[in-house]
Amino acid sequence: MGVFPLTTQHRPAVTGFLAAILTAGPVAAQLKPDPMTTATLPAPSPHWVWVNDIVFHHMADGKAFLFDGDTGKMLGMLSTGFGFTGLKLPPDGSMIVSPETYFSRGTRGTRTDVVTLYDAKTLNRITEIGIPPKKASQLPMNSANGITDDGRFFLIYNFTPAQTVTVVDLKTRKFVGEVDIPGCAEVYPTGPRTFFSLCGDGTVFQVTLDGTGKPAARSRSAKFFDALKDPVTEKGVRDGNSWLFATFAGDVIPVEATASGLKPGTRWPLSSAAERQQNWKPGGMQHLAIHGKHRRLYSLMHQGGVDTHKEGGTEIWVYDLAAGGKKVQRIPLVKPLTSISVTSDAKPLLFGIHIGMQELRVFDAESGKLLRTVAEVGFTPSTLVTR
Amino acid sequence: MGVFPLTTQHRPAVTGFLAAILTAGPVAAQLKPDPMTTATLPAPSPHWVWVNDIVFHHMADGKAFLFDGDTGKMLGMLSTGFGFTGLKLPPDGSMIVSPETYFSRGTRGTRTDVVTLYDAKTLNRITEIGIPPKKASQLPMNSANGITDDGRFFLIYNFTPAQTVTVVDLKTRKFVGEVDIPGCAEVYPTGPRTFFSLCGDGTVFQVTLDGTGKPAARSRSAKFFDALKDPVTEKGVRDGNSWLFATFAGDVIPVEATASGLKPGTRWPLSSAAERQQNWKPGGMQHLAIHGKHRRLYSLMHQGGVDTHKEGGTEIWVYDLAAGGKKVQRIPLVKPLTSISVTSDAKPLLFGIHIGMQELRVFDAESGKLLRTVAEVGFTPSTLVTR
Amino acid sequence: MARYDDVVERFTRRLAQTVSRRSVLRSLGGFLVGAAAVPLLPIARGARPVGGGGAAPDETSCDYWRYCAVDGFLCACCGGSATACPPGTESASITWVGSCRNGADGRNYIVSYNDCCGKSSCGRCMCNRNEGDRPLYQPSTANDYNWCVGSKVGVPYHCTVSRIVGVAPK
Amino acid sequence: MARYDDVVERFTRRLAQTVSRRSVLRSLGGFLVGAAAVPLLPIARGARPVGGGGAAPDETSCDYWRYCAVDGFLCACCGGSATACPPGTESASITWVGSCRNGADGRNYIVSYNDCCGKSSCGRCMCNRNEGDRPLYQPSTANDYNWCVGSKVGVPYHCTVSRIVGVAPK
Repeated sequence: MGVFPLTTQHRPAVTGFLAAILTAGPVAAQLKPDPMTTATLPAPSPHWVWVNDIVFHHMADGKAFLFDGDTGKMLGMLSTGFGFTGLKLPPDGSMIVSPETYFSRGTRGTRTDVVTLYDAKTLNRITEIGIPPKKASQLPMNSANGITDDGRFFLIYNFTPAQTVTVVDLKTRKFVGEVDIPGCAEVYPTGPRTFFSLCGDGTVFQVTLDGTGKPAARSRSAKFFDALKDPVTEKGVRDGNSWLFATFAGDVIPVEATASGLKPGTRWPLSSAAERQQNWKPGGMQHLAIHGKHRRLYSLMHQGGVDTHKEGGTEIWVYDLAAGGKKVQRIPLVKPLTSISVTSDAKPLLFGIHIGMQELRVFDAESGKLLRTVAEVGFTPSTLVTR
Repeated sequence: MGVFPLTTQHRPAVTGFLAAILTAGPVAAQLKPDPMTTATLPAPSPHWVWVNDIVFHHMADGKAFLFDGDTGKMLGMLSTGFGFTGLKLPPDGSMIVSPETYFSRGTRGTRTDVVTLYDAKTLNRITEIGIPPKKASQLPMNSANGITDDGRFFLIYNFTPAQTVTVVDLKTRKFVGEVDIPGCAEVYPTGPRTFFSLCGDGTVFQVTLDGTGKPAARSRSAKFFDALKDPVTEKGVRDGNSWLFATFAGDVIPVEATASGLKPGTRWPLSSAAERQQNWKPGGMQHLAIHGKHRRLYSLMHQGGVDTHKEGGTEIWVYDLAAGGKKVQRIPLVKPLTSISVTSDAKPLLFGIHIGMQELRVFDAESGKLLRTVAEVGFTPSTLVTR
Repeated sequence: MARYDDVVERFTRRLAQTVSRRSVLRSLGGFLVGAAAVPLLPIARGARPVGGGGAAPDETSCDYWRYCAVDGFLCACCGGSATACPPGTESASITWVGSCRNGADGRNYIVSYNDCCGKSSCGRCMCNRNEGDRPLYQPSTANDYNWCVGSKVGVPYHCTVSRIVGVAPK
Repeated sequence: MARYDDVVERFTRRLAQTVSRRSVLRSLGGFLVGAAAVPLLPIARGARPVGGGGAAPDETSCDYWRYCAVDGFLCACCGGSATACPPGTESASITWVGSCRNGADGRNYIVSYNDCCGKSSCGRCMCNRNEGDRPLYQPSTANDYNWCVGSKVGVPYHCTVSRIVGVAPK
């Protein structure tokens, strides 16, 4: 017993180790040592998809996964903080914009909200921009934030429960300010410097930003839906100057941004009277997808009663927007999906996820054929982001 | 189009709402409104168990769950930060001690290590004690930290990779200092002010603390195991003044703390020569459990080759320590377990978990009968803490 | 009636603590637009069976009648009950509301869904029923918000309780 | 031989950055006690098949020979490869080592398992093989440590690569 001098203690072992090495002797045609390297992303493909995951059971650990739809390979991941509602890809493709919330003690302590910018090639953090800790904590939806068409301003919906929008200048990388959108929610960009929000009174409320990101003009559309009788979901899709929204019952309502303001368009049905008899309805977290050039709208459909607007789709119905919304295809699904997205290239892929299944399904968007199912994708795969 | 004055905007709706209320009219024998309340824990039961969960896929979101073994009911939960290695229950039962690590941005940024004290009745955070950000990030083991028998000092194993032990004074609620345990790992309390660590040279290194928590004496045992040929696992169990360790091959080696220092005792086998022929070995994350008064040792056993020391047990073998380690029972398991723990009362329960299954299994520790299986228990249930 | 004033009053008080007076009016407006919808719901689905009811309801079952618009983990599975937050958590003081039919007395009750906050997700008894749930532009009936925003400890969400606050107007 | 000095040299350099000189000697001691064990391992299990090998090994399979002592998520499933960290992650510069038999050339190689760090867990291709794994008191062969402790970005663990650093002495 007693205290041992420690360096002495281990000297025999050290000698033993070096001795062992020296006895290794010369060897031929053996595998070379591997250098220590870190991968960077290959050239971007239109068939890449980001899967946003709020990780509902572990909300402090939000993640976004990047997959290549052609190979099913995971390309990378971002850690995106508490109650992650989804990232955005600016038009120039140079970076990834992620609104993030953190607490000094994981799930308690001081809250800090930031917009983190990541390099689109290395996935390294470029910088973070501090914003007021007001970001709406909501289930992930792509409308929780947005980027103006000119790529200049990042917009984040706030709910404290006061309803405002945080404006961040992506060029100067500074917080600009907040815009009030009273009685309205979410963010839907409509032009270089304009966006609107959906309001409880059945209207949309549009805000025009000036060159510094301050509100220059506000306008409100006529009432175009009944928030009590047949509300539109927040899960609209962008179609050029228009946004297409679906109602609980299954009507599509376009809202067009024109020079003279927002013009709600003519409703058209996703389902026939007969199909409504059979209770076919749209539903999910991201239940609409679109291919603008091909004039195709995709809708997750299920059979269910009133207020099943969040139920996953058992089929994807495809509509020809050039033919006034004529249904052209029904894609039956082996397992339901809660979110879908379609790439915008000439040979588009359709991606699908279900928040309760850790997998990504990849379809040929034209034939509807299931090309592959990728396993081990996140924990509660929430929403999809494609270019 | 144009800007609407907002308070006006919603006034009709407000009226509508209040009107609706007023039309409700008088009602009889209806359910009363429920007050807003927060539960506190009932009187502690010896059959309570804490399940530590490192949440391996979301390590920033460590959790500890409290269950009542008699009812299978979840009683409460703690959020315990990044790479959680397990909480401790001081002898007086007044509080819960949790070593926690946090990052300013979830999984990046500035690291902060604290010891958080929680009220054992309300599960509210009492306070936190700042410590150096050196806590070993390792798979959860109960030996990752410990409390001296007098309940005064909390000890945390550090690996930076320098090997030290952080000492925290639970009375003054202050960080005291660090003790070097070169070439050694983990923390095994042996008395009011003493603990030892397991060393790579086959010894244990004991440290005696003074009244302020500073090291007063150090000593090292004789070599009692061969770290290369047949190492002991770190997953020992306390038996009064002794700790019992199991070797990879399946021998038990007691280490007794005596007035004259640490005395390694006589080895005895968990498995017979015939059983070793059949490859029976101990294994798991917490593969030993003990009931001191009943002189029973429980060991998770499986059939496997060399280096299967982390494989879950397909059976629990029970030994009579009063009869020199005579095997008295084999408890076959329907599904394997990686961690077990036994309560110390007269009618003990044996708890079992598997890091890959989100369930807690409760057995009668005497008959080995499976009493109940509790579902939805954490994500990667890691280790168990019973009184 | 007092009950209802309480609800409104609590909204107001809580809001007053968190946002500017201008926002209070505005948000209250926002809430009440939503809340105005509540009395209509029973008509829409009063006929539908909503399970549960009876002498000893199973508070850990998603079918329990008062859970008709819940979306989250049931506190009854997390160390709390249908109406009590688990130890060490803080109840949100603003909520979304539902209108649920109690099979036992045939009445429709206004149920306040208070999120319990300050710890990570409980992770047990996930229950998502959307009777009367409306989109985010109707906050007071939107269960897609994390209502822990209305707690002193902020948005870390643990589980949800379902408190009766009154009877739904006929 | 240079390879081995590199390993030792890298240990030393890294340690010098993180801990006091006294600790360096001490910890190095700690490491080398463990490391000394490595050459013995092939004898212990050289005979056992360790899978993989051949012309085009499947880097995403836990059976790949060089993964014989890995414990974690395979970077080949996370945007990296068997030897490259995924984009945006930082490799730990101290590691645990294994000695794995390459079925293709019948040699045993010393493999360095570098954790890739700075993001949350990848969560894919969990692989736990413990050939030669030793308890925490033998750090250089202990895969139960989170070796991101040896990265500039600290312990947030994402996945693990398996780099050949040399041939195991006969």
